[in-house]
Amino acid sequence: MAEANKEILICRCQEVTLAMVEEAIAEGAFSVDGVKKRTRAGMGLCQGKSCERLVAKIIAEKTGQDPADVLPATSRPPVRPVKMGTIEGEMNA
Amino acid sequence: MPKKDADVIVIGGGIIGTSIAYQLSKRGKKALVIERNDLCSGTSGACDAYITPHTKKPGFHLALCLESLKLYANMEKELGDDLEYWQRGGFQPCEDELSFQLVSENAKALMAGGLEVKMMDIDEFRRHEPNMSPNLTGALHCPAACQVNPFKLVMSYARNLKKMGSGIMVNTEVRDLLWQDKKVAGVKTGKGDFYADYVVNATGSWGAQIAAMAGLEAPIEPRRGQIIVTEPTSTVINTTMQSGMYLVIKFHPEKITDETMKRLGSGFCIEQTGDGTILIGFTREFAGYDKSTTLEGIEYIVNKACTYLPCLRDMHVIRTFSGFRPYVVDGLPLIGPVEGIPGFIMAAGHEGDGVALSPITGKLVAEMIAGEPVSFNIDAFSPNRFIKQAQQA
Amino acid sequence: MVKTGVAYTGVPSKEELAKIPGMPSEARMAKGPVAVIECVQEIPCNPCEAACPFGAIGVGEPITSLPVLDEEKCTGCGACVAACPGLAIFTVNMAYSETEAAVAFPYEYRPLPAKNDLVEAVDREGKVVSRGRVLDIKMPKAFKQTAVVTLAVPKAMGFQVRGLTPFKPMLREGRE
Amino acid sequence: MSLSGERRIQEHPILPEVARKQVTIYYDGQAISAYEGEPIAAALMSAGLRSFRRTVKKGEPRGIFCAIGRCTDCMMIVNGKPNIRTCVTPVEDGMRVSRQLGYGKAEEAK
Amino acid sequence: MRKIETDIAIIGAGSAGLCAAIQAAAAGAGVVVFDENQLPGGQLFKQIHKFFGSREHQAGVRGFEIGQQLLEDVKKSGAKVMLDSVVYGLFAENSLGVIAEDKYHYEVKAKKIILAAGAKENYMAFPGSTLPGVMGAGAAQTMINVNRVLPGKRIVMLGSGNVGLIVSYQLLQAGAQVAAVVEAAPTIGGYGVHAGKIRRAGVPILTSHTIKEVYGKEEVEGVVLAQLDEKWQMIPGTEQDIQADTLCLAVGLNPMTELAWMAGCQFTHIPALGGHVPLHDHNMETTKPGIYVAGDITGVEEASSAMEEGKLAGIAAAAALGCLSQEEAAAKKQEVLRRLDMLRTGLFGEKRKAAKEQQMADMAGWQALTAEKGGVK
Repeated sequence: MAEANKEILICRCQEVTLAMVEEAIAEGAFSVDGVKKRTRAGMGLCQGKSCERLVAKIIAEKTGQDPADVLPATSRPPVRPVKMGTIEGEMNA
Repeated sequence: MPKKDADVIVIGGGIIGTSIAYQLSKRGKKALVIERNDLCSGTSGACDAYITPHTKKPGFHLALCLESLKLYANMEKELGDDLEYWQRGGFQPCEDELSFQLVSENAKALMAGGLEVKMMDIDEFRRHEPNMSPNLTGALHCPAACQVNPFKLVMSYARNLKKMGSGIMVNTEVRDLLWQDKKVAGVKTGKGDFYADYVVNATGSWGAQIAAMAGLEAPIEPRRGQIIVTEPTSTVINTTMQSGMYLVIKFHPEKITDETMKRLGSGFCIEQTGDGTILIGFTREFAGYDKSTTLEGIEYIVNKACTYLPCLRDMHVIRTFSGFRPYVVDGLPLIGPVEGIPGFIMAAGHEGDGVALSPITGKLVAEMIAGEPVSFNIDAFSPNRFIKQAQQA
Repeated sequence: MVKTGVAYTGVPSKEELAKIPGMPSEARMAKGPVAVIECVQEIPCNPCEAACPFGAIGVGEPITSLPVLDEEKCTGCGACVAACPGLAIFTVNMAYSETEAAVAFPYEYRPLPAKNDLVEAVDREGKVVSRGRVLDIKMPKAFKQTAVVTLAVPKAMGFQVRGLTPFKPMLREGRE
Repeated sequence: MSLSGERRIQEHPILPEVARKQVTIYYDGQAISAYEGEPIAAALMSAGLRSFRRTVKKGEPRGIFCAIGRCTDCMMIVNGKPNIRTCVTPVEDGMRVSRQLGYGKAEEAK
Repeated sequence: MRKIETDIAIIGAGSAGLCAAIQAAAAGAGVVVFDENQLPGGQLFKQIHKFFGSREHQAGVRGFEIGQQLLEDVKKSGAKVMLDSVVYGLFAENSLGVIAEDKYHYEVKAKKIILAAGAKENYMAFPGSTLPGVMGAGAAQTMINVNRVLPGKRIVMLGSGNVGLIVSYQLLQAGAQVAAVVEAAPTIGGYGVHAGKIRRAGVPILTSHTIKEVYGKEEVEGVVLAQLDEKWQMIPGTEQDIQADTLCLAVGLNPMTELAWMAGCQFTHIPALGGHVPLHDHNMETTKPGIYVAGDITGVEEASSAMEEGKLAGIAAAAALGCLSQEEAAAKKQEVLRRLDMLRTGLFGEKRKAAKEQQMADMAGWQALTAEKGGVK
């Protein structure tokens, strides 16, 4: 969209706006991980499950990369928030 | 000689490489940072944020860290950015009598080395950090310890060095070094050849590969550190902490009975970031360049964390990650020129001290290259110490 | 330019309806109840074929073929109306009475109307086009919660009416 | 004061009735009638409550977004514990639920 | 930490996962299915409309009834289903980290793993997109069909694919008003028959329109729409304000591939399937030997094809363990593939078929490449 509102929230968890994502790309970010490091988009409780694809799309548009080359952020456990007491609880059981 | 692209090429866009390039730029040198991936995407992008002088070896290692601390104190002002730099002090909590005793002995050596530290019993410690478990034995307190956000620092170095006319190329892999008259004169990359008077190897955990291109056998190995991240929360701890067990692991490994601890080389360390998430670590393992996290590692770290900070039991792990620490066998980085390889300068192998030593490493390497008097004697860090050993062997 | 047709509006256009093999001839409609299969897109689906006890609907292979109505075999029984997952089959009886046509359609809202209720009859776009009188509501177990409602509507509306306004209070005969 | 389940679907054309045990939960002290085992978020929504928390930075309201535990927008303080995803946490009788401001309070995390 | 050892671990007890479990267990393999939800069945229990397809695909049966049948079948098959069990990580050597009932921590060692985690909804950002009352269409569907609670009284639906159309219809059935279905494309995305149902109920479908803004103080109070021109740009002056308390987003789904990435599977990018999808062969096996995929994780389709893919993966994994002879497995797979082919025909199916063929071709390309390099490590 031509005159996209720059204040719309791309990352709902970390409250990262379109303007912040675009600024990160302007500063040299060319990957989802790169935008993540610069803006914290995708670092919240949901770990990018809502915003990752939007971020990838913006990167592809702004940098001219093929969307196929804009990979999701590195996937690491846990895929859901996991209570520490539960992981710990039975270690010695 | 082909056209010079910069005065100095710095390979590696991490916390060491960008610091060097920034310090060079300040001295009127044109630097070109060449990074294989993105800025802050290797060790600097997968680490913690502590700057803890009390974990350094008393002696010149500690002295170097204290020099770096001085530079940090003014860094936000100098760079003009918020770096989440806080001097909140640090603790070294102890879980048993043995570590308390070792930490107490070390405290004396640290004080002798010019660092103000204090041993606290568990009650006094818990007055500072009320969420810590009452079952601990006490802690060392170091008021000078601080923390900084490594991403923010690297990005800020990058902005500043670009402002001063230096350059950065990301997504550019160095495939070989270029030579002129038996002197290193540039780099061959996937995006073409680039020439400069000096080439600095600031590639951290990958430092041995670049050194090999220069014919130097650098004993730098990637050592994996796994870290877990919790959900953002309000303040749980006020300082950064590394357990005294690290000292036991380092100096009395024979006294460790826990096989998992031995295998993972893991103590306990923790910090809360500006965003409210808590980073807890970490393991120290040799796993090649395998960056995955392991079930054993995660479980071990969580277990330790809950033992030290019982309130964490109700909190959630939202992510785990691991990074490589550039391990060097004698625990000291390789900084400086290399005998017989003119034009080539090493600045790698900081293991877990990269964040702490970033400003001073940048300053010293820049001084060397700019021909200024080097403000701190770093002979002990010279890469040549390994060349001599190799020759003797 | 107004674009018509199911892809643009969700409502099949006259032209689309004229082309499909599920549409009975006007002559057949005039004779009595018959199925009107308003299935205009090739989607993988054939329960209508299996539902017809008279073998009047053919889909065959591939199952994305449009259902073909054999209007002579069709008795207008309405078994296919409840069976169509797309709710796209109706029965129309243009010979219901001198002045009225009877239209049956699937209905999956509650409450259900009752026999003889007067309701708002709607066309394919949900527009109220006439008053309708409820002739019948069928919902045997085999219909799996899909009711088939039959309305008497003015004859001219037999080809327009395809439903009734859900949730509108129904008028009971005599209390109008 | 108690809140009513005005948004409960009473008569459904397709879905069969299910027998569920009625329990009571408390939203900021107000009693809400709920069904045992249903997600907390559903019980709140049945009473017309949809604004579950306020964000850390901008203080904006948030509520149900994905309803399957992915997005974490619906976090609330449940029985004193913050950051509980209410869309996937089942109701238990007597549960205390409150709106989460920012991170929720650490004291309550103990 | 508790330990479980099994022949086959299946992640996801939805349509694909349950079908995989039934096939593999019937062949004699030891099977454990994990699902993070309190109830099994995945999306099937949210789908209250009658399914398309043929009798072999259980056409005419409502989704939740198919789900009930699957649950009975899985019980009979001997496969174990562990609910409220989050597989939070896939580690080296086919080891899984599982948290069950928020209480127990398991390490699961499986000879074969079938990933059937499904898909998640896409998000879209616009002013007001985070207000309470803006939610995924799937979220609304969960609320009405599983929890029996109306998420709002007057709803605008964004997106006219099958999800948007079906959920609109189900919202009507649950007693809500649907003010409009809004579609950015010039044509309706989903089946005409689904569109027809809601049109007859008086719901307008506005193609070439989008959401300009959602407004409200604490919750959604209204939605501003605008018309789009041929270049997908909003046309000034075409704004219309619609009073509504809820906006549902039905703007597509994307495969839940986290565990496949974690496993180190190779991916390809196929927009028609929802983006990056793991490569797999005709046995549904990925580039990581012993790790299979089935259902929406391999590319977003619908429940009927997910069930067939699940069966395929279950048969193949059981055969790889020696529970089925090659001939038996081949015959069973051929049957499944025939039914899958039937679903991937026609106006809508052809596109999915082409996308799936692309995925297979990319897999073949990868296999050729690794063979050249001396095979898989």
